[in-house]
Amino acid sequence: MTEDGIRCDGRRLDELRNISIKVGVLKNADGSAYIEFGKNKILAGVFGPRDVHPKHMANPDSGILRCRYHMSPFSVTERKNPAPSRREIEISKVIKEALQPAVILKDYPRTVIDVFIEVLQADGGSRCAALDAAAVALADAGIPMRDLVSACAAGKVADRIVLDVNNEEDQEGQADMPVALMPNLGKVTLLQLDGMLKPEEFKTCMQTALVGCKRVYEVQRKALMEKYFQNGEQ
Amino acid sequence: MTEDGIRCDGRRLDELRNISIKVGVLKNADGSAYIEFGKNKILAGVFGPRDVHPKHMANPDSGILRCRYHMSPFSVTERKNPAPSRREIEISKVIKEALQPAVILKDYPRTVIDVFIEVLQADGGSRCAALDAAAVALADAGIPMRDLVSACAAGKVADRIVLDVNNEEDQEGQADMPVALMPNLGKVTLLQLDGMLKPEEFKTCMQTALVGCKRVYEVQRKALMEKYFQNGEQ
Amino acid sequence: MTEDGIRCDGRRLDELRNISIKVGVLKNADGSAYIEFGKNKILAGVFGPRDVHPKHMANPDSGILRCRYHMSPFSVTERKNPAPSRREIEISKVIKEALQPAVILKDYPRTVIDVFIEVLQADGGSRCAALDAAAVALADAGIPMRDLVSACAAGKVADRIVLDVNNEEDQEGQADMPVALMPNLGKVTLLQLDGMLKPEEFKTCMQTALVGCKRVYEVQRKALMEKYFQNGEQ
Amino acid sequence: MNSQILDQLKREKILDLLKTGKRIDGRSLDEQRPLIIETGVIPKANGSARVKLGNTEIITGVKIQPDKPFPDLGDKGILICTAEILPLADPNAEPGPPNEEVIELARVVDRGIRETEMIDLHKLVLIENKSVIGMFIDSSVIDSGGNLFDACSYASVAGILSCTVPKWEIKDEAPVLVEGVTSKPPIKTLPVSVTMARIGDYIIVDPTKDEESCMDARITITTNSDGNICAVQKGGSDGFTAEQLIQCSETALTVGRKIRKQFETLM
Amino acid sequence: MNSQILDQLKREKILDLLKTGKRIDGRSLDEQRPLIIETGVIPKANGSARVKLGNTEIITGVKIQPDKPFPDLGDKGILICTAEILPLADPNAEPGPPNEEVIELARVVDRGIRETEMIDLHKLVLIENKSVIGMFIDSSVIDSGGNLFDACSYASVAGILSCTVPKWEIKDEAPVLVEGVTSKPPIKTLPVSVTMARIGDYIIVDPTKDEESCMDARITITTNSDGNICAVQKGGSDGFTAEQLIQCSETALTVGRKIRKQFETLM
Amino acid sequence: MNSQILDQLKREKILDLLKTGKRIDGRSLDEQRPLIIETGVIPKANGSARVKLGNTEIITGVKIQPDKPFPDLGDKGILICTAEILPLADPNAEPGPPNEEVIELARVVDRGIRETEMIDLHKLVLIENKSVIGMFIDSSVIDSGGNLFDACSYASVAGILSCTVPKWEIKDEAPVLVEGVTSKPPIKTLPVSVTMARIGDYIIVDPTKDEESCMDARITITTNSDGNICAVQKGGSDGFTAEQLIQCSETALTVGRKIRKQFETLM
Repeated sequence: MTEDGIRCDGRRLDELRNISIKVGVLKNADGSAYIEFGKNKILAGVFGPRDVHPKHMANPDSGILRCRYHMSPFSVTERKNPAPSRREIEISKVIKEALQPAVILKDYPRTVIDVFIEVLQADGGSRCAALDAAAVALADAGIPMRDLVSACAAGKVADRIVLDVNNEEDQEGQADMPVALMPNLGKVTLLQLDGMLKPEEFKTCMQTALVGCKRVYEVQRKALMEKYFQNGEQ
Repeated sequence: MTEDGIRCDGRRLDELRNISIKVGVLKNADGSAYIEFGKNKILAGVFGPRDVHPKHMANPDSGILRCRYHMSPFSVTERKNPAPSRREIEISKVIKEALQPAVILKDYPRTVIDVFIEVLQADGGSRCAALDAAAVALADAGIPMRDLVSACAAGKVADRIVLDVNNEEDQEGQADMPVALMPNLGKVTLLQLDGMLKPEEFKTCMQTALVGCKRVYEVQRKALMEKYFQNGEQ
Repeated sequence: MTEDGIRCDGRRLDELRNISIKVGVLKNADGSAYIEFGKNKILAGVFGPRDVHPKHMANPDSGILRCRYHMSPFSVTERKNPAPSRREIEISKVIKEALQPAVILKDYPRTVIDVFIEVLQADGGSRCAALDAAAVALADAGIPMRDLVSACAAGKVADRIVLDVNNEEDQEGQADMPVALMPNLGKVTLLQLDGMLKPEEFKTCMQTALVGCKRVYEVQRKALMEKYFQNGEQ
Repeated sequence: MNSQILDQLKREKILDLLKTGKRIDGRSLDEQRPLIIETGVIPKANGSARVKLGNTEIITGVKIQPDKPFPDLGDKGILICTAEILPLADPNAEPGPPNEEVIELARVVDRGIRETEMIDLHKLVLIENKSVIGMFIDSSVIDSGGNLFDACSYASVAGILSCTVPKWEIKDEAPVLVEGVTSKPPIKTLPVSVTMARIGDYIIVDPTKDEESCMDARITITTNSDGNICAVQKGGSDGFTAEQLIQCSETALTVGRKIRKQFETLM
Repeated sequence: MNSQILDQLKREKILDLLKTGKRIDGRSLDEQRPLIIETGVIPKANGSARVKLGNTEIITGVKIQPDKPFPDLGDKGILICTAEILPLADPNAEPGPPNEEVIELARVVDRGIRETEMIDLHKLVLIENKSVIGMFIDSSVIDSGGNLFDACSYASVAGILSCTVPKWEIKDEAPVLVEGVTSKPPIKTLPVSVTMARIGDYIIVDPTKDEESCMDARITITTNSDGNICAVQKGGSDGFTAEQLIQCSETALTVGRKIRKQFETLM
Repeated sequence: MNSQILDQLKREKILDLLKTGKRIDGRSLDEQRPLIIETGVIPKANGSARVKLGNTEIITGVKIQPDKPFPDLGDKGILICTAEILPLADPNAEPGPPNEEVIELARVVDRGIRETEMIDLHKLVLIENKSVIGMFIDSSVIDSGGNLFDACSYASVAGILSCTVPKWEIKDEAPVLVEGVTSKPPIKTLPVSVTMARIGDYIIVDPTKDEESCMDARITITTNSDGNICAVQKGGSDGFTAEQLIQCSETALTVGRKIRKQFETLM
């Protein structure tokens, strides 16, 4: 990083990588989205509400949400074994719990909404990008939602708090903090941290991430509008 | 191969290896057969029609057919891991689909017919030999059938089309084509090819294999007659 | 071993290692026990009678008993993979069959009683110690029983029959014979042998083990009384 | 609605149309759906392709890395094609270990590329018997719209054609990457897989998902640039006559030539 | 018909007969079913046997190949016995990973052969701590008619006895096969497994499937040529008295001697 | 009784109490349950601890053994924390491979110890890139009474603190144990995990099982001896406001200091 805070990929400290989201990219899924977030390339597809198999997993009082975050074998530098790793299982769980507050499940007892995420190419912040695509795919599937969910990481690199850590920064960074926000309800639904932050830095880092989440929200909103409203405006 | 077409095991181009089939060799299975086809030694056992477990696999409109092709650890040169390989799973599927057209499943809704095949010693053409035994075992189990299924491979070795490729020929052969036929209905129910054939050779090879299937059919028929009609004739 | 039969840990030929049993050590389990038997440290927890999952395993005429014997990764010298080994699966089965004669299952159709055993530290004779704890845990769970089950091994070390073989003796011993007894009904419900015994030695070894079982029974009985009768006496 | 009844009605409708020489989507019987191939879609992979065949869509990535040769095959590099139906591609696909259908799909794709000898594996050897180059061609079905066999095969071939192969040198018996030097993969021929379905007495090329749901039998035939037939896989729960199969082999060659031209533009 | 009621009726009938000293198939209580042993049935294996014990039938193949020794056991070759109940052998057997019954079967067969020290494993070492000979004795139950323990054990022993052991020489620290030179395996003793069931107060040798379905408890005792008792496994959901167990050990020795004679004809 | 209705009633009761600043077990909102730590409970392990946090009880064992380093991490020893909920610990726990909850538990415990850099892994290297010391810290939940995250973390830290590390020397490139020489592990800092639950508008520290069954969301924050925040994991099916999270980070530091003092007595 340069002294005036220009990062290895040319961004300023508080600058997001390029993000583009396409809605409704899959024909079989009930809803879908494709996101490019920096070098991340991620697909999300949603099915449901539909019957639960195996049946004993169904909840008679509410729908359930399931989530699978999966990386393609070719998505990372060394070919990845296609069987889900423990890391992928954990990320699937935190993504599910980040989406769940936004999804109105009570109206669909005994059903399941399945969110399937495929990371085609991974870069830093893939779980946030995955969440962003998944939230849009849920909306595209017509699932009733209280809010969108918008996610973005912040971190500490070369002793500075930066927004949206990329892969190279993550490798030698001092902290990485993925955050997800329901932007209208103001609730943080995912928060993780790996690294080392002073209490003040913790606050700054989270605030930085939340600013990022709100910017991501605008991209998500625009993508949905582009699909659902011909001229891109309501 | 010699110039006048005598093969490494002394056979002519259009000659089958020795085949012997015994019907009803197992006491627990509803039907069974044991085949020796060259050096192949293969058992087939059939159970059913019987209840399906797990129940959700049952078809309310028809019986289903399941098939497992499995090789004993000692059946090949290097000891084989007893867990089913991807190759065994694929062969199980093509054998099932080769037998299915011959089996009248409509009369047995919600039931399953299980065909279990064990390759005790493997030689070239084990999937064909397995099919031959399985078809006889189905008949022995009293399952209503439209026809038998008779299988035999042909291939290309030293630039010539030969019937019934053995192990040594397969190793250095140019093509191997397993074929299964419903001999009375004239339908080919299995066809695979590994290798390289000119379009004309493809036709010749298939015709050669079909001739072999019809000869195998005679052996199957005789074996069933020997069991079911005392003097070997109807 | 010395010539007058003093063993590597100072015991006489017919002497048990120290045994202590605590009843009701777990809060979630319906019944539980903790045993220290020599250097063995083993927990047993019992749940049930309770509903069976998956349901098709339920027996409409009787309850069923299930048992899992499992070793912690840190319980042995080399760290053990936490997935159950074939040895653990076999021991689970023989322990289940050793407990089953003592448990009155007929009164609880369609239910299961689950016995979970965790070997925290393993020494010679861990399956016997596990059984001893499990029987006490079943009693603590209020399961109706015909009798307790008390287990102890005997073996052959340096050409002598000894009671309660420890780890070092087992390593270089000539035979190890774990035995379980229903002490009041006089039935042997577990008997295994690894080693080499003359017919006479076989008898002596079994009788020695049975004497050990009866002594173990006293320890089990005392532990249950300490929990259920304030002053340690009925 | 009972899906079996639905399939029956669909079959009647499809058969009625076939009698008039037409298909539900307006194609002729031996016509493939439009094939769109885009390469280089996964820059972090050594090669990649995104293929659309009608409503079916595949992404394939190729990873190239040094490996140990298989025993007794020490003079050949390693080539492994896999295929996976992602759960987002199909309402009936389930996450978890591959079922028999997916295993067949992967093995048929692999066989087509292997048996045509598309890649000269002898050129992927670093030290005989000790160190070779491995190519892993992983295909993910992201939208399942029928005829996954051909779509995955085309994506795999396109992915391979798009590859840049890194260079490794041997130092102290171990392969060391030479930065900045790459080459094209050693291509010998272009395999083309053509899948046909039989519905009643009609053979149709490149079946859609609807056509597959009511077909009687299926056949996949892979040919190479020299017009040889190199791999065949019959599937489905009924059979073919010998004449139909010979007809299929001819169709596979004819249709294959068109696809091969499309591949050639990628080279 | 409810199988529990059926088993109950079967038990009553069997017990009634046992009171008169008879069994359903006419045998006396301590009589085994006829044992038929055929060896060399799988020529591609290094040893093999097909064993019929009444209605139970087993095929065992032995594969012998160089291997690395287990850590801390560098002065011994490797011996592994497995057993599998093929799904064609029994209407209740299921394909898939072995359940606890099959694991017990395999481990009891293995233990009988291991604890009697049938094979001198020290003679299977090529280079101490580095390279040894491994013997894999795989038994497949092809017809399940009761007493799989003894039948698999007999088939394993017969398979071993029928072995020709290839010769390997060490070149550059690696084993190289010496063509055309073989030897017999280093046999020290002949293990004989004898399984008995208790039904009520009666102990019967070599139970059939029907007898097993209503037995109270089971015991398998393996003895060696010197008349030692080397391996025991009690099974079943009830117990034995100490007297019954001593009676069983004597029966195992007596019955074992007959079987051992049959083995000796194979040497 | 329907467990969902039960949880609803429980939640109402707990919320009513929280409005008056109290908890069901009489604790204040930021008060942990008593923590009892006993070390050396598994003498055969290199380190061990038994931890009770209220009704939750954990046993952790540490095994230390030579290992190969991870590729690209040749200058560091290996540290792996696992966690398992034993089936005897909870009526709902099932034997078998770990589910997503258990995987999260293990990974969060591991991350807390790893990211605080509790152990100086550079000091666990025997030969760079070839041979290092591996520490396996395996935690078993033996009684599940809520807040397994903190309880497993405390047991893991205590287990590590109790370790005696054997000494290995390198001979012929292989590590050889030096009998009788041990050292303490190279500890740099003391990680403390503090888990909080949100129920309605209330944040409570160290939730019990009952409190967890009706909480809205959960957060686990691990701090180190220097007062840094090193690992965070939010869980549960609802969220937090940013203010609540900052409040949580402060609570984690305050509560953490008390626990850290308890750890210091173990050193």
